[in-house]
Amino acid sequence: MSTVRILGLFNDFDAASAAILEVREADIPGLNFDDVTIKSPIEHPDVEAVLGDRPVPVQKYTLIGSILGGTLSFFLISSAQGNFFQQLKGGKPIIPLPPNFVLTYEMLILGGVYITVLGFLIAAGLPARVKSSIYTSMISEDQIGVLVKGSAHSIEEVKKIFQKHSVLDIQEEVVA
Amino acid sequence: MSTTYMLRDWTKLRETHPQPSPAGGHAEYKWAMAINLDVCTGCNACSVACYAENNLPVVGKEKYAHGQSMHWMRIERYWNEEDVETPHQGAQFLPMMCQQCEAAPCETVCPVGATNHTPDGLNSQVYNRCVGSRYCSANCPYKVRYFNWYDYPEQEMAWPDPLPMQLNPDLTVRSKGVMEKCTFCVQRLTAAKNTARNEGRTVKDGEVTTACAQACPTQAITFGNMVDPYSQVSEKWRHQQVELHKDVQDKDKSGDSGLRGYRVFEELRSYPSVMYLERVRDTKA
Amino acid sequence: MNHLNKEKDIREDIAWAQINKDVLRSLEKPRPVYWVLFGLALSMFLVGVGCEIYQYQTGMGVANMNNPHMWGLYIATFIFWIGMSHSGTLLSAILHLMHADWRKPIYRFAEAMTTFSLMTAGLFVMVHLGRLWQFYYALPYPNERWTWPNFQSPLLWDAMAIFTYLTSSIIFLYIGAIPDFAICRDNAKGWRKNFYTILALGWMGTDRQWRNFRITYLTVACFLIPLAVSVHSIVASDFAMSQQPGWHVTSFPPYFVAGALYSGCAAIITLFIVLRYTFRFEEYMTMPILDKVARLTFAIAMVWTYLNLIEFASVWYGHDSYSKDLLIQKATGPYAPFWWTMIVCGSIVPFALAIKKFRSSLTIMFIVSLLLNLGMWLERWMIVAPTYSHGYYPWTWDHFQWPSFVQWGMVFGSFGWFGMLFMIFTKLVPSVSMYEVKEMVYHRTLANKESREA
Amino acid sequence: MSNINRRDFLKVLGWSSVAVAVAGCGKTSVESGVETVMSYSQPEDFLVPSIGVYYASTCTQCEANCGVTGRVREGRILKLEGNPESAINLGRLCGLGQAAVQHHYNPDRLKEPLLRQGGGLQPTTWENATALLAEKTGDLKGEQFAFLSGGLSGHLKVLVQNYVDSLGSKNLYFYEALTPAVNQSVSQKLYGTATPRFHLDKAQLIVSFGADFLDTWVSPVHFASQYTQFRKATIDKKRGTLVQIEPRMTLTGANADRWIPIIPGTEGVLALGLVNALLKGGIGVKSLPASVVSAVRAYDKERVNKEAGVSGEVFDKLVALLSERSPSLVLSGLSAEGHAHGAQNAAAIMLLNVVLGNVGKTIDAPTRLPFPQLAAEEGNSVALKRFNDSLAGDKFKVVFIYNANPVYTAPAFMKLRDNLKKSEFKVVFTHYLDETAQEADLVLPLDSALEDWGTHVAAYQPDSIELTMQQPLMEKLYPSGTRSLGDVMLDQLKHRRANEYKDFADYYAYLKSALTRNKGAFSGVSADDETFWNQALMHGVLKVKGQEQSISANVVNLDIAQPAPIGDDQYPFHLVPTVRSGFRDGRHANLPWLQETPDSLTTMVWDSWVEIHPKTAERMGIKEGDILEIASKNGSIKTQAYLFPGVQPDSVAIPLGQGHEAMGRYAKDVGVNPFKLLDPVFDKSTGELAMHATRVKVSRTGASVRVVKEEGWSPIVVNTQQGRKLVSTIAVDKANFSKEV
Repeated sequence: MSTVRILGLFNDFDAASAAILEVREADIPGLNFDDVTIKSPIEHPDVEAVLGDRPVPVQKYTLIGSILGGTLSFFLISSAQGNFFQQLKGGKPIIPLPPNFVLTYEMLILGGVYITVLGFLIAAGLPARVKSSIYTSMISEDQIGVLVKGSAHSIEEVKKIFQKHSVLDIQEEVVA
Repeated sequence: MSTTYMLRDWTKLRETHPQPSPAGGHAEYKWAMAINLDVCTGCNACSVACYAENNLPVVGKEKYAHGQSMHWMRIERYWNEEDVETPHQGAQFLPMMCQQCEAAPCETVCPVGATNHTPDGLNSQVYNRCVGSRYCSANCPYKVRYFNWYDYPEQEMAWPDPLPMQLNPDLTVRSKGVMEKCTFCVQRLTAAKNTARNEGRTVKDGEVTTACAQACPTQAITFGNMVDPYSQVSEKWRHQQVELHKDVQDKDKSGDSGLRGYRVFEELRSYPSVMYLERVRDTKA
Repeated sequence: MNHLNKEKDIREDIAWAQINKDVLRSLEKPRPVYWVLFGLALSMFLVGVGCEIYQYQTGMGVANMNNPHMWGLYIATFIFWIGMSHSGTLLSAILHLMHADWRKPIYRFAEAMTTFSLMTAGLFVMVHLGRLWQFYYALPYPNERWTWPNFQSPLLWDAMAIFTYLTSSIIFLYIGAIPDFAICRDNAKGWRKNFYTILALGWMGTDRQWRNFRITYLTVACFLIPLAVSVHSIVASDFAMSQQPGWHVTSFPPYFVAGALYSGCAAIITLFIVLRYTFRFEEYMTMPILDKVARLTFAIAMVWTYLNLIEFASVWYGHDSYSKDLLIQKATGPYAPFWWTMIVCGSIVPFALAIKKFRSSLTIMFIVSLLLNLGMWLERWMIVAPTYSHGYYPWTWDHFQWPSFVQWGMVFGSFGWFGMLFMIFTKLVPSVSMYEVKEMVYHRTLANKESREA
Repeated sequence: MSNINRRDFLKVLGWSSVAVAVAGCGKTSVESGVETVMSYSQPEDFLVPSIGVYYASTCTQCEANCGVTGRVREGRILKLEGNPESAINLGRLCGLGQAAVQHHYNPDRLKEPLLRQGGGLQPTTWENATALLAEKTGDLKGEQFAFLSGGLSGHLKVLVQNYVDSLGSKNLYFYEALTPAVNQSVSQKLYGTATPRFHLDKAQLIVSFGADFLDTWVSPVHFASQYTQFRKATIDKKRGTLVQIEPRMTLTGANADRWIPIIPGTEGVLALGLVNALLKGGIGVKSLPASVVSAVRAYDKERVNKEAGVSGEVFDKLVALLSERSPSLVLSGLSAEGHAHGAQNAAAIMLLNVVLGNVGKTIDAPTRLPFPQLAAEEGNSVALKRFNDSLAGDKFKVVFIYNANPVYTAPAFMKLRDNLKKSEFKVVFTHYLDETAQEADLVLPLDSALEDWGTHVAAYQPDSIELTMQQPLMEKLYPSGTRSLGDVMLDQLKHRRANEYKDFADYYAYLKSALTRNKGAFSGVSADDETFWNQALMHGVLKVKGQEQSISANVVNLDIAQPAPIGDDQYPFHLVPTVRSGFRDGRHANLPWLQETPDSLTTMVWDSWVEIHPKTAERMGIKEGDILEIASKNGSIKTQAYLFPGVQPDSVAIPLGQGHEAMGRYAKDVGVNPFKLLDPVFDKSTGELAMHATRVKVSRTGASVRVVKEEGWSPIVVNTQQGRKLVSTIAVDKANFSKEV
C-alpha cells in the first residue's frame, strides 16, 4: 500500500508542538515517529522537547579539521624549510620554531573552520532540492510546518489530530 | 626531498650564526672589511669606483631631491657636536655601505627570502626573487639598501647612448621595483673563487679586493677573508680585539683600551662585518 | 537586556510578515540617495585605479617614497582597513557568545564590513609591492626550484592570517545568511529567484537543518574570535618584530587589537546611520541599539587610550634613547599636527559618546564616528611614517618627505572600493538578518508572557 | 687620416699579450672604421671572451698625470684603475680619474667637424677641414696667428710648438685657470726650483696655508698616499699632525687636526707672525739675514690677531707645535696666493720652511729632466691675459684653441667673448660643443683620451722622472668623425716642413720612432726596439735617467712685505671661489658621475650654492635654500644659500665649475659660474689673476628652494651625529697604536 506524506501548517509553535505531541502519544501503527519533522522560520531550541534528541555530528568534523590543519601545516612548513641551506637567515636557525608555531596556529583555525562547514553541509543534508509541492513560502515567513510520512490510513489519523489543533492548511503528496 | 632533509639534518637545521669563532663559523670564506677613519679623507673615490664597477644609475637632480639616489657606497660628513660654530677639528667622514651583518635584520623579514646569508658570510640580495616589499630596508639600522624606484635604464639621465657600453657585463642592471645594495663586489669574489677552485686552493689574501678598496687613494679600506687568520683584515680585527660574534667587546668592558676598532650600532646585535678604526685627533693642535 | 533605558531595542508587536516585507524592500527599491552614494563610491574607486595604473607603469617612485621613507600611506591604510574588519567579528561572534541579542539587527552589515575591509586591505598589500606582477612569490606554492617564501617574515604571517580571516569570515557571513536567502528565494521573482535558489542551498528550515546550523554557527564564531585577535597581533608584529625605534614595542599587539575594535565600532556607527536612512530601517536599527554600540565604542576608546599611555610611559621611562628621541619628535616635529589630531580624535572626542544627549542625536553621532575614524587612520600613519623620518640613522633623516598625490589618490580610492562593494552587497543580501530579528521578537514575546504570568 | 698599421700593432701587442691582450683594438681596421666592437668570427688566439684584460695608459683628467690601467672586455673599456707601476699614484685613482670613461662614452661628444656657414655651425668633413686649415694658415704672417692651449707636455707639446714655429709665430699660450703659478715663481726664487719635491710622509707636522693637497692641489693622489704614511704611527715615527689655515675649509682642512679660519689675504701676516715668534724662541735665527729678521719684527701676536683674525691662544698653540715638532712642512696654496700680494704671501709662508730648517729634509729638489722640450707646460692665467689683450688689439687673424674653454673660464671684465669675435678664423679642438666651441668658425672633434696616443711628463715628479705612455684602450667610437690632435698637427706640419716629417705615417709612428730613437735615455729597458716599445706600452711608464739636484734656500731679495688690509663697506664679503675635485675649472662638469657625487664638505649635488657661515646667516636672516644675489663690481649671480660652518664668517664661498651655457645635457644650465664675478686684481710680481681677491655683497632675493643634498633633511642647521656612535674620535695620546699593522 502507498506511503503518503503530508505537511500541516500551524500558526505558531505551540499549536504545532501540541499536535506533534498528540501524534506521538497516539502511537499510530504504520507511522515511524522519526519521520516527523518540523519546518520553522526561526530556530526553536525547545524543539527537542517534542521530537526527542536527534544526532548533531558537526563538532566531530571540527576536531578532525583543526588537528589536521595544525599538524600538517607545521610538518609541511618545517620540511619546506628543510632545503633552506641556501636561504639561511643570519642569526636564526634554518627551522625556527616561533614563526612556525604562529603559522601552525593560523592553519589550525583555517582547517577547523573549513572542515566544520563541510561537516555542516553533510550533516544538514545541504545542498538539497526544494520539493515545492510539499513546501510553502509561508514557512520561511511566520508559520510552522509539520511534515509526517506514513501509510495512507495512518496519515488519515494524523490529519484528524492536525484539524483538532486548528491546522491552517494541509498539503499532501503520495510517495510510491 | 625536503622532508628527508628535515628529518636527517634536524640539528644542523637548528644551528645559528654567528658562532663563537673568529670567522663566525664560516668554513672557507668570511669576507670582511676594516676601514681606517683616520686616513679616510672623504674624497669619494670609492663612491665613484662603485658606480663604475656595479652599474649604478645616475638618477639626476630631481630624483636626488626626492632622496632616491642609488649610491651603494656613501660618504657621510658629520660635524663635531662640541664646536658646530667653527669646526676646529675638521669634519668627520664615514664611508657607509652595507655592513654585511652576520645576523642581518633585513634577512629575517623579507617575505620571499630574497635576501639571505651566504656561506661566505655575505648578505646576498637575489634580484630575481625580490618582489619589492621594502621590508628589508625598513628594518635596516644603517639604511644602506637602495630601491629601484624607477626603471632606471629607461630614465633619460642614467645611460643615454653610448654610455651603456661602459656597463660591467659581470653583473646585471637592476630593473624597476627591486631592492639593491652593496655586495662587496661579489662578481669579483666569485671570479676569484672560481680561479682558485680550478687551481685546487682557496683565494689568497690580496688576490681579490673590492672596487672601493682598490681605488682608495689613502688605502683606508682593507678587505679580505676572515677565515684566513693571516689575512690583513683578520690581523686588523684580531689586533683591535674586535670579535665578530660579540655585541659588546671585552676590551670595552674593561675600560678604554686605546684600541681604535669598533663597529657601528654593535649593540643592536646585527654583528656587522665591517670594522671601523676610530678617527684620531691631536688635542695639542 | 539594558535596564537603564526604558526604550525597547525593538517592538514585539511587529508582524513577522512585516519584517520580511521591510527587509526585502531594501533589495528592490531603496531611497534615491543609494544611487548617489553608489555613483560616488564608483568614481572614487576609479581615481584609485588611475593612480595604480600610473604607479605600475612608472615605478614606485611616483608615490614619492624614498630612502628612508620606504613605506608610506599604503601600509598605514592597510592596517586601518584590517582594523576596520574587527568590528564585524566583534558583533557577530563575541556578542553572539555573550547572548547580547541587540546585536541581531545590525551584525549582518557589520560582518559584511569585515569581509570588504579585508578585501580592501588586501589591495593595499598589492599596490605596495614594487613588483606587483611577481606577488605570487610570496605564496607557498610548490615549484621545481624548491624555493618557498620566508616563513620567518611577519609579512608572510600576515598573508596567511589575512587569508584565513578573509575566507573564514566570508564563510561565516554566508552560513549566517542561508536562512535569509531561503526567505528571499521564497519571495523573489525572475532572475533573483534563481540567484537566491542557488544561494539558499535548498534550505527548508527543518529541525535537522536548524540543529546543525546552530552548532556550526557557534563553532565558527568560537574560531573567529582568537583568529581576529591573532590577525591584528600579527599585523602588529610587522612592526614589533622589527628593530626600529617606535616600532619595537612589546605592547603593540594588544594596542593594535584595541585600535582595531575601536575603529571598527566607529565605522559601524557611521554605516548604521547611513543604512538606517538609506533603507528606511528605523524599525530595526533603533536608537537604543545605536546607544549600546556607542557606549561599547566609548569603552573601547578608553582601553585604547590606556594602552597608548602605557606605550608612551614605557618609552619615556625606558633606556632606549632612540625611541624616546622619536617620541619627542612625534610630539614636536613635522608630524606634530597629525599626531596631536590623532590624540584629540582618539582620546578626547570619544567623551562625546559618554553624553546621553549626543548619543541620541544621529547628526552628532555621525560626525563623531567620522572623527574617531580619522583619528584611527592618523594613528596608523603616525606609527609608520615618523619612524622613517627620524630613525636610528641621522644621516638619512628626512623630515620633509610628503606622500604624492598617487598615494593619496589610492587611499581615497580604497574608500570608494569599499563603499562600492558594500553598496552592491546591501542590494543583493538582506543587510538586516530577518530570521534573527524574528527570533529576537519571538523571545521577547515569550519573556513578556512569562513576566505577565508571574 | 690616422694610418696606424694595424697588423703591426696587433703583432706588437700580441707579442706581449700575456700581460696586455688586445681585446680593445678590434680586428676591424681603423681605415674601414665600421665596427667598434670586436668580431668573434675569427678571434685572436689570445682573446678569451668574458675575461677582462688590462691596458696601461695615462690619466689626463688633471695635471698630475697618474698612471692608469683600463679594464677592457669584448672590445669595450669598462673601468679605469690605478697603475701600480706609476710612482705618482701607486695603483690608486681618484674619482675624477675614474670618471674619464664617461668623457669617452659621453653622449654629448662631437662626432664630426663643424664649420660656420651662414651664422650657424654646419657639419663638414675632415678633408674640407684640414684643407681649410692649410688654406687659412697658408700665407699668414706669424704675428697674426695664435695658439691657445691648456696645460701640455710630452711629444704633443713638441708637435704643437713646432707647428707654431713653422708658422713663424711666437704666440703659443699655455693657459690654465687654476695653477700654482705664483707658488712656482716664488719657489723658483727661494729654492731655485719651481716644483720642489715634498715629503709629507717624513713630516711630523704639516702646516698648510690653503694647499688642498688631498683633493685638488698639484698631485692629490700621490699626496694622499704620502698622507697615509704621514698619519701612520710607527716605532720610529709619531703620527703626523696636520694644521690647515684657510678662509674656506677644503677637504684637506676637513682632515686637519686643527683647522684655522683666516681672513682671506692675511695668510702672510700670520706666517710672518709665526716666523717672528719662532725667532724670538731662538729657532732658525741663523738661517735668516738680519734684514729679514728686522722686517718680521713688526708682526706680533696682536697684529696677527687684529689683521688675520687668529686668536692669540690659537697662535700660541701653533707656535708651540712648530717649535716642538720637527721635521715639519709648511705649504702654500691657492687661497693664500690668489691676491694682489699673493707672491708676498707665498714667500712669507715658505720662509717658515727656511726658519724651521725643513729645506732639504721634507723639501728637496726634483730630478732634472734631460729633454726640456718634453717638460710640462702647466699654463697660467697671464697667458690668457696676454692672449685676450692681443685679441682686443685685433692682432690675430687666425686663432687655434685646444684643451681650454676660455669663454667660460675668463672673468667677465675681460670681455673675451667679444674680443674673440674680432679674429677672422677661430679653430677650436675639442670634444664637446662648449662655450668656446660655440664661438668658433671651425670645430674639430678630437679622439677621447682613451682613444688617443700620447706621452706625458707630469710637472710634479714625486720620484725620479717618469715619462708615462698614453695608448688607445679601445677602438675609436667615431672612427671617421674624430681625430687625434697629434695627427692634425703632423698633417699640417707635413705641408709646411715636409722634409722633416714626411717619414712619419702618423702620430703613432712619430711617437714610436721618437721614443725608440731615444731609448737610451730611459733606465732598465731592452736593446731591441720592438721589445722596448712593447714594454713601454705594457708598463705604461718609462723611467727617465735624470741627474739628481740638491736644494738650498736663498732668502735675500725675497719680497715678504705685507700690505695693510683694506676694508670695503660697499662689498663687505670676501669671495672664495672653491675648486671642486670633480670639476676643477669646469671642464669635467658634464660627467654624470661627478655631478651625482656629493661635494665632500657640503654634500650638495647637481647645482651651485653659496656657502655662508651660520652665524652670519643668522645675522642676515638667511636660511638654507634662500636664493641669494652675490654681486661684485663686475657682475652678479643668484644661487641658493648653504649654511656652512667651515667658512670664515666674513667670506662667502662659491664652488667653481658649474654654470655652463653649453657643453651637453649634464653640464648645461646647472648652477652658476663664479668666474664671471672676479675683480680685475692681479698678482703684482707674476701678473697672475688674483682669484681670491674679489669683494662681494650678499642680498636676499626672497625666493627660496629646497637644496638638493646628500646629508639628512631635518631642521638641524649643522649636521652632527646626534649622539650616536657612528664616527668615533679618539685623542692621539689616548690611542694605542702599538698593536696596529
